[in-house]
Amino acid sequence: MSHPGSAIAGIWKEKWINLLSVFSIGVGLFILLISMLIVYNLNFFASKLQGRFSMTVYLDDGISAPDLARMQGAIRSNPAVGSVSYISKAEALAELKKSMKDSAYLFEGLDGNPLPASLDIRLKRGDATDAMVRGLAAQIKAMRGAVDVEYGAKFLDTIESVISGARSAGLAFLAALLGGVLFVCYSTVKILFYRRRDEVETLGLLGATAWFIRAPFLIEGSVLGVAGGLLASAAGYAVFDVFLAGFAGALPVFRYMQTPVYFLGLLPLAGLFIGFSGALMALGRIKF
Amino acid sequence: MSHPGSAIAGIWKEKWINLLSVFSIGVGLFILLISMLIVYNLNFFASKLQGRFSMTVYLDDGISAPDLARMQGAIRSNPAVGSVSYISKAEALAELKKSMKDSAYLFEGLDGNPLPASLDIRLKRGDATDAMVRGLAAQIKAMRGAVDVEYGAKFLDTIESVISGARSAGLAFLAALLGGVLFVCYSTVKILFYRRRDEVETLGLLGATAWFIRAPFLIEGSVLGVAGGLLASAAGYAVFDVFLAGFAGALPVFRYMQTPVYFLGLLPLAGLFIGFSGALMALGRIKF
Amino acid sequence: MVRFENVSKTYDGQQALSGVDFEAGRGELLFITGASGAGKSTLLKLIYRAIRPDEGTITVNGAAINGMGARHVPGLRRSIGVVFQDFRLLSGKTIYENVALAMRIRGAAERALKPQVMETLKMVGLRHKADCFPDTLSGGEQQRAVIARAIVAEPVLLLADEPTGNLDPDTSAGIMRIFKDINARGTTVIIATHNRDLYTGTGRRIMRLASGKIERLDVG
Amino acid sequence: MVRFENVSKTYDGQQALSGVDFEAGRGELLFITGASGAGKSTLLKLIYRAIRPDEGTITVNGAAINGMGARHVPGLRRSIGVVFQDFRLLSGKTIYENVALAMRIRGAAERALKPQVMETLKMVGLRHKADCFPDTLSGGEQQRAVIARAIVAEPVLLLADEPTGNLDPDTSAGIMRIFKDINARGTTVIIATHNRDLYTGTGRRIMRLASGKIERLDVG
Ligand SMILES: Nc1ncnc2c1ncn2[C@@H]1O[C@H](COP(=O)(O)OP(=O)(O)OP(=O)(O)O)[C@@H](O)[C@H]1O
Ligand SMILES: Nc1ncnc2c1ncn2[C@@H]1O[C@H](COP(=O)(O)OP(=O)(O)OP(=O)(O)O)[C@@H](O)[C@H]1O
Ligand SMILES: [Mg+2]
Ligand SMILES: [Mg+2]
Repeated sequence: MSHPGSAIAGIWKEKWINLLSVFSIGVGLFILLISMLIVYNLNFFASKLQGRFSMTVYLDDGISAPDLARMQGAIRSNPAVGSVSYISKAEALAELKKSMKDSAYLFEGLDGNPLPASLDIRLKRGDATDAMVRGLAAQIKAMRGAVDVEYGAKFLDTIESVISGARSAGLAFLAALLGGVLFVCYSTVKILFYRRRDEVETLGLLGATAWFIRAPFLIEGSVLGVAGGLLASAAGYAVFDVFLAGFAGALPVFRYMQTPVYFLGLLPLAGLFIGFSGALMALGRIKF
Repeated sequence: MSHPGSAIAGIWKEKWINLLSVFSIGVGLFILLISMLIVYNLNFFASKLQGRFSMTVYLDDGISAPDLARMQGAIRSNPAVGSVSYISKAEALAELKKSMKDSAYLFEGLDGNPLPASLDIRLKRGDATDAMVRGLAAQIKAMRGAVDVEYGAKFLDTIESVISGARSAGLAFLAALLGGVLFVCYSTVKILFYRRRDEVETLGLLGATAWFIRAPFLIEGSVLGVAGGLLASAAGYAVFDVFLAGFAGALPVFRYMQTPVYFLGLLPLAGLFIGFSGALMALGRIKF
Repeated sequence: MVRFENVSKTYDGQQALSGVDFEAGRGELLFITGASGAGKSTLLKLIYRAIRPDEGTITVNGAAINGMGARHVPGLRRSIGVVFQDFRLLSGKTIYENVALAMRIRGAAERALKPQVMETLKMVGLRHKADCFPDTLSGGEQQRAVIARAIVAEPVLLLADEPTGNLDPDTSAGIMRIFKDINARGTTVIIATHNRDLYTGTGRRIMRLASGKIERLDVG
Repeated sequence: MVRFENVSKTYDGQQALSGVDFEAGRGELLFITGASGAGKSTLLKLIYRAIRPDEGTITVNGAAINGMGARHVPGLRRSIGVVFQDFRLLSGKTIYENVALAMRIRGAAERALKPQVMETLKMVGLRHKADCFPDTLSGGEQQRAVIARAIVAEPVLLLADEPTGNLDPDTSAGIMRIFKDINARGTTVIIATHNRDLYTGTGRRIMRLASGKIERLDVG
């Protein structure tokens, strides 16, 4: 085995070009980190919004207890439904008065309670498709005792669908980005080693075995990859710690931002993987 | 000037490694394209939401016409306000009945109109900060004839702030990504040309001037860059045309997706810029 | 040690060797000469299997190397020391490291290696250049470094391709003395050269190539 | 044509030339010889300003090149043809392109260039290798390609560093004849070599270097 010191010496002899590839790998991994952070947070927000979207069934004043129970059972058994709660006429009026706050006195002249009782249905955000919601609404409307079914304002639907779409798009983008960054890193190592194919050939002519030839390149690739990963980690730490902490007050969204620090620990590992396997692939099969 | 044919011949002689750098540049530009697309759409959605957020001022039944005019004037002059419209008591009741749709008959027994008249204020989404909105509310509340001021539900505020934050973060990310991709492309060209510094030195020793030496490298860099740009365009076209068209039905968000095709035309230009200036920087100052 | 039977080699369209038959016995010191482009380097490259013949059989140290599997090629090459015409020094390593490499490849222990490397560098007059990189050496110094790398591990077969092309007559004579010493200790030596001073008066066989064929066998 | 006054050159710690004084007149054919590492290549490199002296003055074609601005260096080099000891052929270009390059650099028109390049390749016996890449040529063929590149543009000064190190005696003699022809047509020629055959019996001056100093001036 060629001694590892010579791999380090080789790196040092060509330090500028090696530094450049370290930076290149570092930038790739940093972009990946930031993208992961964005997608992670998108998922986090999306899960926070879970169950926020509701459907309301207005009930006939004269609905019978069995009809009500049957209706509640039918709704609960629907897979798109998260929870169902009963709002009485009195509760509805109290709610309306509360929502009008100081203007509640306006209702004082009111003769009786004109508001209907209702069932408040929380939908499972992820699972409830448009078609399912419409189907459920039609099903309930056909039941005895239901006066009207009202569901999600168009606007909320849009926001919800945008966020859910952005989440899928984000994941797809992340997958593509991962592939892209891996490719670019591989290609950096490949181009870096390409000019040393003479060295590979010479080592072969001197009688070195394939693994003897590969060893210093694998060490070099690994060192470059880990260095790139550490660079990305350092940049990531700076963003997490300095930037996010400093700017959290200025931009409201950063207050809600989740920063999983273990991502940082993964980067040097990813760098090692990229550097090692990149070097292995860059060398390819060694011909004799 | 060295003849351009020799630059092409040089590219061909080392076609595999050159192809790799073309792919590398192409992948970088493609990532940039997709990111631009995402941020562009984020902006598009954000602008669609513009003016969606409102503030309602409930008015005293006995408000005088001058008081009302003064109040409207004060509101209009606030920079956070987009538009103001007056909703009379009758309109408010009609609105309430309409929102209850089939249940409107419930209001038939109603004696008189308990609802107040109001001013409906649309806020400028981008410009209205939390503090400004609170300040405006306090200011209006202090005026004669205002009974109550109600503004944006906390939930909507959160969504809005998330989207607006995501938009700024997206732009920041795009700027960082642009820098990163430019760096990685430059570094690819630099590493690619590094192994040819012997050639640069030899040309210098043969008496070539700096620009004579640079010319073939600049041509080569430009060809590689444009090829990378075209590759990214082709991939982008495939995504726009095939992927988005095919999947638009499956994922609701894609129905709203904007696909500005002129982005595609910009990529080869960006590639040209990257290749040319990357080559120029990669060569650096030529010493004699 | 080395036997060629009807060996031919064509590089896409360019005939470099045709129907070459010869044998270099164990312990022999053989010279190959001939005009520029006659096929001397091609013949040597065939022996260490840098290239393969189109036709014919090549036997090295008792083994037919035509059909030799890739697995056995490193072993073959480790039994041979080569002075390449184009040097092939590794530019990223010092002269010491370049020479030591030949021993590391042969599995020499780090401790055993240093005295032997320094001794060999002294023999070729490069002890003071041990820590220099190849691109800071003169042409003749580089050539001597290549010679040191070829002989340091005491191969059973030494192939030297134009080993004195960049050396002055005195230094050339010194190198030739080294080759003779090595040969005297049992190593088979084949030297491709155009330098008449190397072989005149040695009493050794000289194989003269012309356009890829053996034109003549002389004795120097 | 070339004048050195008290020129010294040290490569970080390694003295390569010290206090060298000499003059090569216009139209002269001068040989430089000396042991490996004596400083021959260093001396030639100083003339085409690949390196700069630590001390002393160098005058080439009437111009002091010590303080010469970078702007003027390409012009100086275009007036000189160099046979580099380490060849420096561009591996990505064919032999034809490598030789043509020397004329393109000098601004020759594409049409005027082809006959002259082919004529020069013929002179060095490489016409049939015009479309080959350098790495498919034998050592001597590569060396002749470098010679062709150095002489094709008819420089006023020709510097040849070990131009026959890879050539057989007959081919060497042919190359030497070419150099003499060029010299006869007015070009100053300086040849660094260890090949006694080149200068013995020429009646030209031979400058012998030893450890960076001029040891002796002989006549061949
Ligand atoms: N890789 C190659 N591809 C094509 N032709 C080649 C290749 N290598 C050598 N040749 C040709 O084969 C012939 C013999 O080459 P070789 O290198 O064996 O000559 P040589 O006797 O060593 O010459 P020299 O003394 O100049 O080194 C030459 O004409 C050369 O151009
Ligand atoms: N770039 C350099 N850095 C350090 N030392 C150098 C460098 N170039 C040459 N030298 C040293 O300077 C001395 C003279 O070198 P030079 O190349 O001039 O010798 P030379 O006479 O051409 O020898 P040869 O006949 O072997 O080519 C040598 O000892 C060499 O090691
Ligand atoms: Mg040869
Ligand atoms: Mg020299």
